[in-house]
Amino acid sequence: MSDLDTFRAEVREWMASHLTGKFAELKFRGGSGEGDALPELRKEWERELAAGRWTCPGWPREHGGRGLSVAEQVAFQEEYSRAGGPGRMGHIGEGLMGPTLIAFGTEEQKKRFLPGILNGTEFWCQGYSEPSAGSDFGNIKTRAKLDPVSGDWIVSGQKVWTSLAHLSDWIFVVARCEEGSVGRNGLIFLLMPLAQSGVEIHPIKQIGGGAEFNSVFFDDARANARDVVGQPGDGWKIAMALLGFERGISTLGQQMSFQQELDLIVEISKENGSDRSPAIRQRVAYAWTGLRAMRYLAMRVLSDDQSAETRREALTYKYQWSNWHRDLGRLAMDVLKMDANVVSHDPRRERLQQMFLFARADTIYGGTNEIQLNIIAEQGLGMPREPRGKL
Amino acid sequence: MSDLDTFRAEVREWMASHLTGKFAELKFRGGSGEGDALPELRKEWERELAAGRWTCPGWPREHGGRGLSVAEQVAFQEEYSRAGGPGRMGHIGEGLMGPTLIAFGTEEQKKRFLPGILNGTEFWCQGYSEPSAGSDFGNIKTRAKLDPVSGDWIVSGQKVWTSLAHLSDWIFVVARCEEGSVGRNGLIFLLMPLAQSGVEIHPIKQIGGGAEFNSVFFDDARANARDVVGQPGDGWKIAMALLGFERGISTLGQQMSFQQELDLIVEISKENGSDRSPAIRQRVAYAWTGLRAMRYLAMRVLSDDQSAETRREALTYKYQWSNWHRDLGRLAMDVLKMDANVVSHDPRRERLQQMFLFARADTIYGGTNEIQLNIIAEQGLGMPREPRGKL
Amino acid sequence: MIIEFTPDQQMIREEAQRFLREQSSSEATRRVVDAGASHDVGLWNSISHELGWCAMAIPEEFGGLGLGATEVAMLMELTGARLACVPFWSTVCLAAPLIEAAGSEDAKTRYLGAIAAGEIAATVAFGDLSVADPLAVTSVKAVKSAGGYVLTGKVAQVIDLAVADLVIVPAKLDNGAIALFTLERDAGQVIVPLKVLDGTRPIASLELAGVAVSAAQRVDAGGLTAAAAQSALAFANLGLAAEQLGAAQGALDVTLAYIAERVQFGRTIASFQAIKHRCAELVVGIAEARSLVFGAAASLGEADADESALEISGARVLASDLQFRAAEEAIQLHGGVGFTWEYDPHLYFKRAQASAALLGARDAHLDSIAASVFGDGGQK
Amino acid sequence: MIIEFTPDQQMIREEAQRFLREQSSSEATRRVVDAGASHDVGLWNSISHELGWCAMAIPEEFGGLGLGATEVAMLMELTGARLACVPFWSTVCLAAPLIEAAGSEDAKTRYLGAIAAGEIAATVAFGDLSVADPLAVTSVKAVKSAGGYVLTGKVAQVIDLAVADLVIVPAKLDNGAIALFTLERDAGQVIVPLKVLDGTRPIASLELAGVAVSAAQRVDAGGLTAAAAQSALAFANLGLAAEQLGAAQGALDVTLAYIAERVQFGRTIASFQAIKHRCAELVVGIAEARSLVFGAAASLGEADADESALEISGARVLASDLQFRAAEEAIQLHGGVGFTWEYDPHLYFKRAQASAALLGARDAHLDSIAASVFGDGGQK
Repeated sequence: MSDLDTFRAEVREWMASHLTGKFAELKFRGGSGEGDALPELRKEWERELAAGRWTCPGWPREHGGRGLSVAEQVAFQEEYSRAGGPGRMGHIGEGLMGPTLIAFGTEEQKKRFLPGILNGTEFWCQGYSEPSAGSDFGNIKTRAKLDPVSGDWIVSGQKVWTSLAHLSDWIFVVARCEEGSVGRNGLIFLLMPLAQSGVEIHPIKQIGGGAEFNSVFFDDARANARDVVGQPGDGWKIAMALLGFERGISTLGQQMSFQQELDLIVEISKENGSDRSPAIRQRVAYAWTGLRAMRYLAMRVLSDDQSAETRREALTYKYQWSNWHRDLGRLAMDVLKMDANVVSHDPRRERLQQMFLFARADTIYGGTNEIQLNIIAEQGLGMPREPRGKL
Repeated sequence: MSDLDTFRAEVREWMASHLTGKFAELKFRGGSGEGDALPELRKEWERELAAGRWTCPGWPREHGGRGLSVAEQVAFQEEYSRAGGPGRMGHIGEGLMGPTLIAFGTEEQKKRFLPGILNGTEFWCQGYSEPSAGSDFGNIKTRAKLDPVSGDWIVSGQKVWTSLAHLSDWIFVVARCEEGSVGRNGLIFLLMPLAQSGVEIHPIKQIGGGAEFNSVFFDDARANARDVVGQPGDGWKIAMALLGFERGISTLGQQMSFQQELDLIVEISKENGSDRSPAIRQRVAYAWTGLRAMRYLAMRVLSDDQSAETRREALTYKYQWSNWHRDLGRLAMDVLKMDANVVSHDPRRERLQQMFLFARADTIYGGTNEIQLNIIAEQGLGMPREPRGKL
Repeated sequence: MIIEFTPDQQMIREEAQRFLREQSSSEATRRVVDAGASHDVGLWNSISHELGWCAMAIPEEFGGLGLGATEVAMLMELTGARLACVPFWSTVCLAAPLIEAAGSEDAKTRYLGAIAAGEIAATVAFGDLSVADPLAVTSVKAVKSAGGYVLTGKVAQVIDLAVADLVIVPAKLDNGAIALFTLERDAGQVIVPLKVLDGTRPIASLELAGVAVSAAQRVDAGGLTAAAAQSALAFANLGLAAEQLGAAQGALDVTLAYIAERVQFGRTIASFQAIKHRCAELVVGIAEARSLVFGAAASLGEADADESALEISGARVLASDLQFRAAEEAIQLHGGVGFTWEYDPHLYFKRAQASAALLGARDAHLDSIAASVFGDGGQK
Repeated sequence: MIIEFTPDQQMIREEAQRFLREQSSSEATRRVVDAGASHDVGLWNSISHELGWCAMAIPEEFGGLGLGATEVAMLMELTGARLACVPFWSTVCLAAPLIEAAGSEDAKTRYLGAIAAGEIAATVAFGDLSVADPLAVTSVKAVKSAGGYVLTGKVAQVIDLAVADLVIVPAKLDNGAIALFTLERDAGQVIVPLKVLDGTRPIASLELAGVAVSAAQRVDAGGLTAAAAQSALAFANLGLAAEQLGAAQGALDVTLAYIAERVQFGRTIASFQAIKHRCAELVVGIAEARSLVFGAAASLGEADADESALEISGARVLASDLQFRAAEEAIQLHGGVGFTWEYDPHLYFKRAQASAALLGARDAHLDSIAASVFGDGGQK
């Protein structure tokens, strides 16, 4: 047995012995469309993971991680998903905030914030999008004014599509700190506690009835002077670096969950006779093919292959998985036929219905299909850029 | 039996008794991809039609036509196609040039040109497109200079995609007659004989091996002073009116020919077992559905229905039929399987192969798919116009 | 045949459009959806009582206006565009045509009269809503008794059941034939409203645990014939296709309005060519579907019944594809707000999925067409 | 498993790319097509003799380089991109793997050695090129005779037959088993080159009117096993998928070059967003297909053979769809010149249609995958 197989066995064993008892209820929960499900129990699960040192396993050892290799991280994600590990409440802290602080934070910031992430006791959310900006990320209107007395920053404005803000403790915010600056200039990257007057959180009810996303309103809210990451004006640089930290290792765990959804579809189709439809069979086979292709694309991207093809094709990954998932949702409903429309307590059907609905968000958040295609054409193929308008 | 049924019977009878003997060879020929097939015999067939007064049946009686109603013209087209009537060499003269002259020509022009069209003795082609203009019709570079002595116009430039120029006698040309004018202004509409020094015709070999299209080069070629339609400067207006004359009556004949192609596909699939493929069956059914929808759309457009919906949806007709036909070509090849690739003397297979290849031109000439979608979005939905560049 | 609306039809259409624009707003639909209500009571009253839409296609001898499929398709298209929460389709396109095709003279006089007068909403308890021939699939059994029959069985999903004053129940007799029975409210049936994703069209289950009905409640004229079933289903599918077409147009209209205003990168979203082309492609799909729906409506009753059934199957295929595509584009082109509860796209989207599966999904309809085009009665 | 090319593989790839860019031009392809020739003689000489590409995947014991599927897929991709007119696929992906999988030791030594040395071009006379399991379909019969066998039958289409120095003929024995026979040039077979739409890949028919062959010409080691057939077909399909992927990339490259220069409405065509998005969607398709082709290549021989066969079927589906789409977009985006003989799109387009039907069209490969995913061995 290779080292990796041993490691996999260890993860499997840990999951089998811990995702049980009161945590058994969490199996396969908290995924697409129900990121806000069972929040208290899932936070407890984060602490359970922490106790086993399974939070942040890819972080360097000196910062409290296990320093796992890429292959080990992939194996962990896969085994976690295979065992039905629930959607991770700590994902933003572990995958985005932590690595950003490790790269750009002060020693004091690391000391203050990393433990809460590692221990599963402090949860983070992301304050990037704004109502008028949409895909136009440079168009940020939230303002941060320096309080000359305290050195603190006073923040006013609105962030939107803030995932799980209502269940989080801290938010990182990109705001405009230089009066009159435009686009990518004059931005600041701030860490702010959510529990303060001046911050209001309004959940946004979404297509499937859940409310994973929020609008967050800042009205003279305060960020402590020591909670600036980098220098004022560095906001764009830090924000972009943060997005780059998610190197796609979690995508293989995501694919495992896609595989489970596809398996469910096959299972149900065999029960209700949809497997006799040649068109359904071909669509299932096509979905299988697409998933396998994504698996190998992810493996190419995770390698160190710096060929022009791999760099270009890496740009297509978001578009691929989100559209694949969207189509899978429709396939699931077509397999369910009229049952697709009826809410029942069959957890398999519920999972597929939520997936069907929420997959509609997949092709929008984190860069819409249209933005993805622009990026592929412009950065991947060097085609002319879309001109900015003057409205 | 209604009058229309009587009329249909008359056409059927005439076709059955005339598309025979030496003309039998023409059945179902001269269609997609072989507009240049058997030209001499097809010209003779035009004279045969003329002798039966079946050229230009929709023209007013005072100009030599039969003054048929729309419903009768439709019936004629359908019966003509059903009988296997060959592609019409006289189409441009009958459908475009004649009606334009009737509307805008001088009495002298009508007297000189209409008889040749009616009798099937003079054939016309269309000089609109230019190599650098493509879809950008306003960007015409062919120049017409007034010869102050004779009053004639001296024409230089190049037209391209001129269908059947090498088999025609006359060409109508849109040229720039005002030095320095741009876009739609300063154009002239000229009638020019092709048999003159100063005109060179180069056939363009196309995807299926035929050469229906030509490049026509003008090098100080001459248009007689009396052969201007409208006034110098009216070129755009006349050219657009001409395009509008093709009211779509011929589309129902075209649909009959589409139906024959679909029938052939069904016939062959039953012979070679493709009819056992569920996917092929569904594609055939889908093609049947699309054709039926086009049939009713054409009937809506041919009616006097001036509702906003019908006017908007009329804009989609070209896009619909050309893409439907393109897809039919692929279906035909998929039904033929490996035989699709091999040239044989089976006329059914040959017809489908030529159709498959030439249908690729359908979505390009007469306004590309991309131009059609722009028109639908801009004129049909009132969406913003594409900005012109400055290259 | 030239397809155009007569001046009378145009007038009906314009007035219906004006009425619905005022009375069947997005807010009205949301009130019904958010409350989990069975229908919009005020809107249904206006439609059935005041405007007399239910009388449109019912023969004059039974108190109707004696107009045809074209008028009904027009109204279905317009109610579809507004996602109007009314039992119009079930009453006018399911129940009435079934009674007209298969009912006894008594039944026609009684029920078609009541429908034409706007007095009742009605529906049909098909054995399986998801198949193309739902009248052939029934698990309800009717056993002859002294005074009539006893009905036993369960029907998983019946459209508009909770609001219907009358439900027609196809049931299997001892000899295997299908008979039609009517149940008015509280006649012993058990109705359980179901929680559905598409809240704009309510569904309930029907349970008949040995419900005794009188002989008069059997309304078919000597058993349901194949021709009668085909005729009723043609109307049901035509109405549904028209409604789906309308919902597609409605989703596109909502989207066009949004993207004409929403600015990104200093331009309206509507100014991006890729977006323009996608909207134009929806117009192409609408043109196809509308032509086939109204072409089939104009031919219905004139052309051969089998030919009409194929055209209507084709219309369902085009309309189902189109409705889903228009709804998914509505979500996508709305961007971030597209998947929120607050904006309308999700209503169109859920309706699209639910409608596509009704009375045969696209593949089933394509199979019927293929069986006819290949002349082999179905795949070998 | 991490998928990336080793430095050696990258070097092979770059050198092959450079070589083909110089030697396998559009003009070179057109010369073969316009002349109706069987192949590009000079190019094939370079590839087989000088560059030793045919030796790539042949085991070292038979004179090859002992490299694997990845190297062959790389070369297939690149020859596909240039529409190189050489019998490379037939020799390296049809004939060699079949001999390697099913041949006797003698046959391997003799024929694999000759292929590795670049001495011969070879092909296989499959009974039906359009099915997914062409080794199971054979109408050629082999009857035992005094000195060996007599072969009788007709094969409608054999790829690269006219140029091949060696053709492997699967034939049915009296007992129903399939045996493999080799025929060198002028061994009594009748070869008729066919006129094909896709002039970049020649096809001929093969007629065997009682051709006597020696026992030594039977090259299988005791009958063709299912495992051997699967192994040979996996290689054939993988190579074809790689070639199709390459042709798609080639069509896109040609198109990008054209639209970057062509001006309409005062802008390059490449500046229109709808065009950009369509090109980007081709990149998405290329990314999918390339990942699956090279992922399957990397797994081949390591993963379970059935699993590999499914991946390769999937690669054929993606590559066939992609190749057609890229070719039709090439025509469309070239506008008026797109359907002329003078520009390259039609060459890519005809190749796409011809390749899609080879060794099983998309639906057949999807059916195989479905049979496995549903675990029911095919549709009930």
